Amino acid sequence: MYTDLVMDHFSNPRNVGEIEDADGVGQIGNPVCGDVMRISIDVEDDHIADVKFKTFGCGAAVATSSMVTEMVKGKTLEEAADISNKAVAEALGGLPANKMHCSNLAADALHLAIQDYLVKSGREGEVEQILKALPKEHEHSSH
Amino acid sequence: MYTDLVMDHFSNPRNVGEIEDADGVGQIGNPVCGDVMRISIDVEDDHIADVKFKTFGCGAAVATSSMVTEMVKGKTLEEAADISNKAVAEALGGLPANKMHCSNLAADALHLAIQDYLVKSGREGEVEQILKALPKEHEHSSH
Amino acid sequence: MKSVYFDHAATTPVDRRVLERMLPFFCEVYGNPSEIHKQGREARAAVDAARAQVAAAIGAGAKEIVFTAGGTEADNLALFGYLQRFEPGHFIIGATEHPAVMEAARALNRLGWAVDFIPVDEFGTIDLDGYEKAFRDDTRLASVMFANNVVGTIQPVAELARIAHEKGAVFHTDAVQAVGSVPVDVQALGVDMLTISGHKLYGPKGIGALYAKRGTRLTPIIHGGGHERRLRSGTENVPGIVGMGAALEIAVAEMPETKPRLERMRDRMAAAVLDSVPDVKYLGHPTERLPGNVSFTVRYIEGESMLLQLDTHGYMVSSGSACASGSLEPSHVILALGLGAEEAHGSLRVSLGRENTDEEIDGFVEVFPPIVEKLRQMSPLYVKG
Amino acid sequence: MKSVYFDHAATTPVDRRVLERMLPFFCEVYGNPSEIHKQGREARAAVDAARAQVAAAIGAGAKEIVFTAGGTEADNLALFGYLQRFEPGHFIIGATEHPAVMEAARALNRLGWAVDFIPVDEFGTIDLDGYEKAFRDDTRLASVMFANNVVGTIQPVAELARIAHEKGAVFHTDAVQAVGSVPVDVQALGVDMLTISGHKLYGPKGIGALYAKRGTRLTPIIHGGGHERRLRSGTENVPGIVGMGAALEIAVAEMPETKPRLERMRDRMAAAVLDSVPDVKYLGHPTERLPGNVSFTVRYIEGESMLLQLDTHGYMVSSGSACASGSLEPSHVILALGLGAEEAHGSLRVSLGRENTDEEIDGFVEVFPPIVEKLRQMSPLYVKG
Ligand SMILES: Cc1ncc(COP(=O)(O)O)c(C=O)c1O
Ligand SMILES: Cc1ncc(COP(=O)(O)O)c(C=O)c1O
Repeated sequence: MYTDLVMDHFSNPRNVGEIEDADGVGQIGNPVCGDVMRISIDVEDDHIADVKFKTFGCGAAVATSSMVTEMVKGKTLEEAADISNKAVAEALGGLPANKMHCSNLAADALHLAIQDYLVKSGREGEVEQILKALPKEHEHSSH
Repeated sequence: MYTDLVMDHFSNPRNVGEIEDADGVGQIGNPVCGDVMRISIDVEDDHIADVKFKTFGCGAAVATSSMVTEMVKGKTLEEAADISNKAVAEALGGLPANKMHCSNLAADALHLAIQDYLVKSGREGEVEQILKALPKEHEHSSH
Repeated sequence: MKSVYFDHAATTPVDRRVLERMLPFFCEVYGNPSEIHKQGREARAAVDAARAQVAAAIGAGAKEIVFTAGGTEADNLALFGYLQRFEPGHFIIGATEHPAVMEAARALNRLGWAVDFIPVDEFGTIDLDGYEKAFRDDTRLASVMFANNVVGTIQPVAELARIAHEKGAVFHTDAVQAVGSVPVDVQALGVDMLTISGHKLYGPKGIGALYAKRGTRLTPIIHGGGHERRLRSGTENVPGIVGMGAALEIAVAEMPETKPRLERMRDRMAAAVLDSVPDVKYLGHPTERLPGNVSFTVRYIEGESMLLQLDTHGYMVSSGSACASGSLEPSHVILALGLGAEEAHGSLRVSLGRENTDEEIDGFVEVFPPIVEKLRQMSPLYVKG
Repeated sequence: MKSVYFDHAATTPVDRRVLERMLPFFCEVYGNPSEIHKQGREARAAVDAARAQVAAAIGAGAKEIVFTAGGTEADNLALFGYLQRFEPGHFIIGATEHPAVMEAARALNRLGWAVDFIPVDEFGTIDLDGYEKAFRDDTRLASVMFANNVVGTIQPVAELARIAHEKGAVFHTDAVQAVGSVPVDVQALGVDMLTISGHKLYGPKGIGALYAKRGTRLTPIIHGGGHERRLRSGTENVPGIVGMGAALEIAVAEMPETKPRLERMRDRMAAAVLDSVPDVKYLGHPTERLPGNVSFTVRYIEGESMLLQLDTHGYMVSSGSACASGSLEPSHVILALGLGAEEAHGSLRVSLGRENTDEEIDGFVEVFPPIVEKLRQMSPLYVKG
């Protein structure tokens, strides 16, 4: 059901952990739904200098989290903001249909982390411009 | 589904044929039902001196016809009249349940032959006494 | 004694190549396809592959195949599954349908559905005119079998489907006897649903499939874990599914060789029987019939007794006789052709399969006439002409 | 890498002895049991013999066994087949029933039947008081599973059947997980109907049976040729039936050895897991449980990810987690025990089978704690205490 790449990211997840005193932290999901993802970032010169994740969830949740951290490292905030959940799934070679909704939210967590950074660093005004499609909190809990 | 004895009587039926100028002839069933049995008898000294059958029907119909001719040869009319369809089936080691009704009428045909003999030989008055349970014609067509 | 199996319309042996492909799925790859561990994933992959094989064999998409436990269940799923989504209205079936469709129709009738049974002509071909006229405003579905199991007649399925669609109904065909024997392409036929059974095409018993065209909405008749895209719950019969996929693949691949050979043998046998036994009537359509079906009725004698005599000589055939079928009614199929009950009782079906040989046919043609003669001598209905 | 199958509650490998007994019925004795020629009679004899084996294994009469395509179909036949003879009224099922009963119940509910779901206590045992009180004047049937497939809890079936009868209802039990693992005697239990599935007891997939006590009147859910005493039409799955008979015979014969051994292994494994991993809760009843079921929930981490990690180490288990089941809801069984959704997501089911060894348990107990630790390190919910 999972591609080899998904299983690789699941078995050897990249960038696990939490950045202490991170510049931005985003969390999405809740334990009732079975998926919680937390992504923390450090930002330097509008680039993602470091990124780490912690995830409670199934194989897809872990793999998408790991993948998004790989995809985003070194990117500008704008580039990072353009990465969609769909793009993460595609980078993993696809996900089973039933995992596309609830377990594929890592990009959303990232976007929330970017938002958190912008707010914390007094750039609240730029949120809408950089993050075109900000996830609604718990948007997946309705599934 | 059939016992070996049924198959033996079916494959090597005893007393097949028609007695010319028989003393009595009995026929039961009709082609629509799928079973027709005709039994002809010669009677000497109130004993069945000869008996033959012709049957259109399934394996059970043929075997019961053959068996009843064997059972009845040399018997007195009263003894012959006492042979029931059930007794014929038992003598064959049993019949499949779905063959008990329509295909197990050879004794009835025999009884009709005895009745025919009694009527033809002017002993109509004895019919009820000798043949306690005379079959109704086509009694099985209601099945 | 030699043993000649001439009853392929009842069921076929499993092809040894099919069994070989099934074998790993009993004791080695035995996982439940719903599980996500290695065993489960391997079982799922096998089911997916077989689904693709079945789909390819009839020109369908893999998502249009629902595996069931056999042809009967697939027929029931088609009729109940489609109709039960509506308030009771009207539907149409052929007069010579298999009991799987016939009895499902009767059960729906008891639930308030009106049903018309469309008559057939003397060859078993559906009365197209009567069919077209039977449609009503509330006709939801028409179901007419592809090929008859008793007399082998093949129906003009594409035409029947076209008419049903014109009338706003969906069209189902029970193709249990056809798939694997004659070309079946759901696209070309334009049918909405089509029934297949594994054990009629050298696959295993206990497995079948319903093709349901994309967009054909069905409700399940068996509820549970939501297998088969929620249409048929129950742990997948993995070896059965694998076997059915393999069997269909082989049947379709070999059809260019098998079909003409069986047709030739069929016609030769029919001619020989009609030639050597008087008072025999060939049943079904002279040309539009299944490649292996030789069906006829023998006057003055009864089917089961012929069948048993043939069996003692090593030839295994079937009969539409009431006795042989275990019911007390003669075959509704043969009566539908316009034959009388007595004639129906004398029917015999020889159904050839791909392992049969010309020698076996010669053997049959040799033993059959004396059997008929012996039984006729025993019959009170027979008066030698 | 070694490969250890610990998912016997999902399905079992076919026992090689069972496969041996099935093999002749694919390519050699392949007849349709409805036919009266030699092939047909031999197939019929095999079906009869298997029916007697199944009946004997549960203390039933051969005529009380209806073969189906599996446990799901048998459950559906019990509920629909019994209830649909009546005008819609009321029936009762347990809160932790398998989807086969649960979804059949929901479908009946949509047809107008009222249904009560009886809660269970923290161990999964049905609330006897609530059960008894749920009966109404128009309660026709109660269905409570013999043993739960997720947490293994065994219900007081005889008591439940007695109460149902007292209340004038019939009693069905889904014994899919029980038959072959623990003694099941329909006489002693006093049940009216009981469901069995072949692939849970080292028999093949795609075969099951419903025990229906003499006199229990049912209507079919699959209509057709009238097989199985008119209760379940469709050509009999002869190899499947033979396999199920053989498998049950073996399972019952070996139970005196298998059951205590599995119970010992189960308890040892449960103790070891609880001992070596903090924040783990054992699920199900401490003693009244299936011999091979070790079920627990691990806090802070999710079931599928444990399952996949175990799989990469060669251990195949199952999970009641929403992710693993392909649905988005956590297992209704675990929620019914009173656990929260988060805990339900972290559930794991190890189900031991007769080929498992003590070494395999040792291996599991060794690899499991570091897997939990690794996943917890990755979990945002976990704060090391
Ligand atoms: C035309 C037709 N439909 C349906 C069936 C039923 O299929 P199955 O035996 O797989 O249930 C059969 C054969 O029995 C058949 O010949
Ligand atoms: C308790 C229970 N009932 C019913 C079933 C369904 O049986 P089957 O898979 O044979 O349809 C299962 C297993 O899937 C089960 O564990």
